[in-house]
Amino acid sequence: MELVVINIIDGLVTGLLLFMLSSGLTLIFSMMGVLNFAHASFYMLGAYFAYQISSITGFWMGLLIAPVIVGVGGALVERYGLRRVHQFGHVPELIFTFGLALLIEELVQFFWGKNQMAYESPETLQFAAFAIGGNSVPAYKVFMIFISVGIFLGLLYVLTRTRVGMVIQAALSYPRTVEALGHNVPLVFMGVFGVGTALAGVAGVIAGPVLGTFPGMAVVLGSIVFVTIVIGGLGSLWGALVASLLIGWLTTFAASYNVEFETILKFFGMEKPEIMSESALRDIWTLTLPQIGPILPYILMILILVFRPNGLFGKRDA
Amino acid sequence: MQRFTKIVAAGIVTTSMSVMAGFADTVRIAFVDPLSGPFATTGTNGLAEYEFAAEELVNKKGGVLGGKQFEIVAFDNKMSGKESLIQVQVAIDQGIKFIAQGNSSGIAHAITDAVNKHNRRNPDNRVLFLNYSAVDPALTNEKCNFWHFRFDANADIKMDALTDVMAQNSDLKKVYLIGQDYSFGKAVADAAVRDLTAKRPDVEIVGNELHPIGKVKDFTPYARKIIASGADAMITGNWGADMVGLGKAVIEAGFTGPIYTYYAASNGITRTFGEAGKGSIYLVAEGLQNPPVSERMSTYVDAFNAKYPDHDISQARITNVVEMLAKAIDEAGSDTDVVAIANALEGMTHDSIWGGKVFMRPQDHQAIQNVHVGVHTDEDMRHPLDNSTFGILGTNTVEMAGAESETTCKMDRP
Amino acid sequence: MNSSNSEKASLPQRNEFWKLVFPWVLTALFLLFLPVIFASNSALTIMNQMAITIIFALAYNMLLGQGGMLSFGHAVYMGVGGFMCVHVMNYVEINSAPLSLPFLPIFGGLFGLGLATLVGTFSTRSAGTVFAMISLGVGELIAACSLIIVAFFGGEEGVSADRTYMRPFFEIEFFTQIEVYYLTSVWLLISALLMYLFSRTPIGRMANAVRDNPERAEFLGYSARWVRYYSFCASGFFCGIAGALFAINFEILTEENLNLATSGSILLVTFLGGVGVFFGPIIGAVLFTLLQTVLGLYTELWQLYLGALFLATVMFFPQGFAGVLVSHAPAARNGRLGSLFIPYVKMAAPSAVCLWSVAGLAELLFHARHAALGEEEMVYFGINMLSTSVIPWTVFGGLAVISFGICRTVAPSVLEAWDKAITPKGMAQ
Amino acid sequence: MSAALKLEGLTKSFGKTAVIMGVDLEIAKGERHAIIGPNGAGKSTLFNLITGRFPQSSGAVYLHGRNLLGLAPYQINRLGLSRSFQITNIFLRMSVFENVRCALLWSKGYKYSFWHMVGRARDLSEGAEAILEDINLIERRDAPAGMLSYAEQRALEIGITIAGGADVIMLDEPTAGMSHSETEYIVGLIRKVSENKTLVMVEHDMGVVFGLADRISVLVYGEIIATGTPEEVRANPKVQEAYLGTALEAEH
Repeated sequence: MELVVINIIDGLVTGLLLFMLSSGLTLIFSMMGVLNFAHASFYMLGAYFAYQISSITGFWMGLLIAPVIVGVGGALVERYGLRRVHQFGHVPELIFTFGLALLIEELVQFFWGKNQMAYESPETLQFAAFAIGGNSVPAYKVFMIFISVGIFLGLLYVLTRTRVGMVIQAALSYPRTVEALGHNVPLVFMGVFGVGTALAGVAGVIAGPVLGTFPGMAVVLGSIVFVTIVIGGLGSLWGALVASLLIGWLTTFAASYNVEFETILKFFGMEKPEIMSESALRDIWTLTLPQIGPILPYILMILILVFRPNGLFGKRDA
Repeated sequence: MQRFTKIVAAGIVTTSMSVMAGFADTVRIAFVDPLSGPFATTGTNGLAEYEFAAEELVNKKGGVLGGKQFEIVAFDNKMSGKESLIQVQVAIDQGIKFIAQGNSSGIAHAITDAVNKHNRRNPDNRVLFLNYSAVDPALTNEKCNFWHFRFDANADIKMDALTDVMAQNSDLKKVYLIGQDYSFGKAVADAAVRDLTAKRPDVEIVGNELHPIGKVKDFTPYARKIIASGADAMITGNWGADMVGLGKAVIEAGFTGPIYTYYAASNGITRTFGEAGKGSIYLVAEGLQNPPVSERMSTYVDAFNAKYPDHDISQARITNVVEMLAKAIDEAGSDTDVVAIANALEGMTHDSIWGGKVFMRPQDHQAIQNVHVGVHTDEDMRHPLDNSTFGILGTNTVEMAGAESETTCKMDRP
Repeated sequence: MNSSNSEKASLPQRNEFWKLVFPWVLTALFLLFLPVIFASNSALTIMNQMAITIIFALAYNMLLGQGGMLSFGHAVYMGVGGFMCVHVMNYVEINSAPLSLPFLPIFGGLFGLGLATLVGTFSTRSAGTVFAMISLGVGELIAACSLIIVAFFGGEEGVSADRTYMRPFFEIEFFTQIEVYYLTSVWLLISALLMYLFSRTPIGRMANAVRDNPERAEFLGYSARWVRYYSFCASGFFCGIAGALFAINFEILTEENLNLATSGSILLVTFLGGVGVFFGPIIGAVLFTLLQTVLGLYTELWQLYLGALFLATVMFFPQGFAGVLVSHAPAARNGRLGSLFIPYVKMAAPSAVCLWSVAGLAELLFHARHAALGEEEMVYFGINMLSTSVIPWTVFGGLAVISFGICRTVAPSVLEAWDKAITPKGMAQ
Repeated sequence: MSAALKLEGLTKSFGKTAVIMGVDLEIAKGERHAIIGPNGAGKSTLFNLITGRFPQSSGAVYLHGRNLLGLAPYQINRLGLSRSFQITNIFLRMSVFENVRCALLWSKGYKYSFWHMVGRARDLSEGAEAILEDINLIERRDAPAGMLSYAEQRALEIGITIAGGADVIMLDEPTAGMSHSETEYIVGLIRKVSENKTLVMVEHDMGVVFGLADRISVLVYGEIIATGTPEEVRANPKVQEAYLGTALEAEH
């Protein structure tokens, strides 16, 4: 029972972190129709910038400044890269972001090398907030939850209570109409791209100390962010939230319970082979849930796409 | 036709394939390891160690065969089996006779297989495979061959040494095993179960699991499980980001017992663990630098760190590879007759710079040497790692570990 | 009915026929004599690698270029075909079954086809993002399975076999690289020809139609889904052949043959070469393999350069290298190709200097940051320099700025020459 | 005489909005039938229902007596019904010739063949040439369809529609957005290609409608308020009131 509670908390942290990435990605997609493959790379940049800044001025300045730099960088990429490629169609656009992801990874290695960076959570938060059954929850994780929820509320406020938010909201469902209404769509695009990447940057800043700041951090998270927004439904903010939490809990729980496939197979009345080493299915028999945990989201995504191509909450066809 | 071929080839062949082919006055060793991509850290580190060892231990002492210098030629295998085979082919084409590789047992399997096939198909152009780091026991057991030499202690030997040390800890009640889901991770887990049940039947193995390699973003759920299991020690063969992630998550979740590892040092790992890992991370390896065994060793390490401040001597056995190869070449009196060199290497006993002796066991080409267990700390640190104040301090030593270990190797000799 | 038609039409079509056959004969001769120039084993290995990449890229382009389907997990079809072939080789070795090596690619193709027929049933329902995401998911899934299902995929170390234990083929046992080279070349030629012909069949034409406008195709009697499905299966077949050739060449397959990095790089290769033209992927494959294996020998930064090259291609030449070549066709028709030569040289010289010096700056910076302490010396294009000294920095920086300036001043005249060249003669003012 | 196309109580709603509210219509073989009505009357929706682009909410469509319920557009096409689109819908990146040839493939029995070479099939080349001849685009044979002028694209659209040899042809506003001379060209074309075929068209241009159609249906707010010969429709007071009066006024 204690393990369940602690897993719920851990899954929440993972899910919210994922949401910070997927919310930006889904905003960008709804506005511009671009699946931004480089999104996780901006997350990585956030972590590295924050590391660099924090090594001079401490963690908190990094938290403030790094996302801004990332956001400005993102806006510039939109202005001078993506907008140019946009005229060639969607596939080149997608491929552009794909190439950008590669380039950013290489640039990060160019400047910071290939080692993991010693990016640490702030001293003031390096204590255990509370413990459940011997398992302690670091204060930093509690802080992560607060930050993510705060950002979510802020985003919600901007989207539903401000004029800019209304325009973006409208563009989620009717991108063409918004353009026809005479809004400066290129500027909105640039802004949304900037804000979206800045959100990814924030995620990087606060996740860097926990999940590690290393050149592979974007790749590790990259495709799972896509999976999240596809499951949630492209262009749906609520979908992104639900899917993020779902995946957060799914992977957390899958990793922490050693359910063996042997029990499942036996439940279905299958006989365990006498000599394991000669059975072609030996690997299935010895499989455990944590082993397949990381691929569960992909299985979920394929199932959803086959049976409900619009995702859980999506209105628009992917 | 043949002649025409050669004439044209000489004229037109692009630089890449011919430019480096002409140095006959050096003994060249192809270093085939990742120099780019996510695993490049270990690769570049190993390259620095090779270059330094060749320079300091051979070239400055007059080389081999009365003056031939050692030259390390780097090939980037991008941590890819396919690229490794291509680079090995390029190296062989350039007339290189010695292939050194270490990162990833998977690639070592590919190379040992390829070298074996190459030597069988091209008896007049054979090469040797100097495996300095890949520790899957299979390489010196069922997959062994005459051309492969392993200079690191294999996973079984290391586990044997590690469990010898663990067995002395009477507080030990419950142990958790966790590793990466591939041949090496499985080898570690199997060895741990085997050795622990033999040496300490009273110790309960409360968990034995494998996680996907390089795919786990967050190790917290694993850490929760480990703590919930009530384990008071854990063993892992994880390396790279998987090591850092697991270690940090476990310590952060409140685990206080010892964490026994194979690769939790250098390449940023030591610096990342820092204060948090002090006294709880243990490491099993050959050639620890603390406490120093000799002035010669300390001088060597200091000189290396002065030259390569971003690198550490994380794979001490590289000096043994270089020195033993030099000896074998001198003994064989040739730097091209690899059968003679291999015969010289077989059964060779060598005084390692890291103290103790290294014996190349003829039955399976497995180096037998002292294996140490050390702890991550900043106390008594003569040679810290990662430009931090932390490093590994030896606590126990198993002399000539695994000398009696069994092997299933049936070696075909030329 | 078709054969009688073509017989009747044979006379006027004879010219057409030779126009079609000539390039292939030329290619065959080229492949036949290539080892005369590049005779070393490593050159042969690299050329084999190229041939495999070409087949894979062409097969990939059957989807991307001709069918409009963007796949992020296409490596699995090649990989699974290859894995099966390794198992076939081992089976032949153990049971001494009557099969010789040159026929192995047929098996690879069939296994690739088999997997594609399975996956295609649910992935080809729609193109666009749904297809892309399903391909990503299936790719991840199979790649992950390769580490879990050790019995088939061999885990991280993969599975290996020995090609020389197959039945000898006219006494050839494929001990040497050159034999393997010719085997690979023959299959390259066969596969490329078949894929080219495929693009000329009704289904191949309709793949184009569905790519451009799936809805219209539906109102012409064709189910867009089935058209996609058949293209997908055909692509899987040729990927399987590439996988089999990989198995023959390297005698080992690992997880790396299935993972996303491989899938991603084939996308780069194909796009770099140009998706719009049949031979585009060939250029991409040759270029990419050279960059990867040769550039990798010279600089640690090869991936950085590759990434930059790729991004520049997408931004400035979205049609890829082949697209650039093809865009010269109007100029050639106008007989003005020659008039472009001088402007191109004028442009190429400063651009080359500019790239050279920018790369020099990158190498300097990289050396200064990451080289061993005290090791200040570095070599760039045979020039020794100190990365700590100011001189190389100023020289490279200065050259970069100056050459960039020249590029900018020359650019308008090049554009003008271009416009003139592609305008038909009669219409020139 | 059996009807070529028959609609029975056809309805369609998007959410709560009913767009087509029970349409019954019979179109005889060989008839040229026009559907007219004010903007937003549901003419295009009706077209999309008949051709299977949208599923109907209730009712039925019969093609030569066969119920089309649940059939996909390509299946309906194979039964002999072909349509054009209001917004030009051709293969822009392919050549004009290719466009027409693709439209011929199914009807010439090539199906999903991967063993025929289209370049060597004379029935395809000749068939395509003949259609290009018909639609006056033989000169532009090798031009990419995207480079054609608007009128040429509309002509190509009609060419693609008729190429398959369907006996029921549905044209959605074939002359929309055309100049007077262009309209004449298209009307002539339609007259030529629809000989011995059943033609159903939606059209705004009353000149075209009254010049071409044998019978006319007037669709207003999702219901057919009148069907008959041009004269009958012209004389129908309901039509006068609801639609024609204003439209005719606007025309003159």
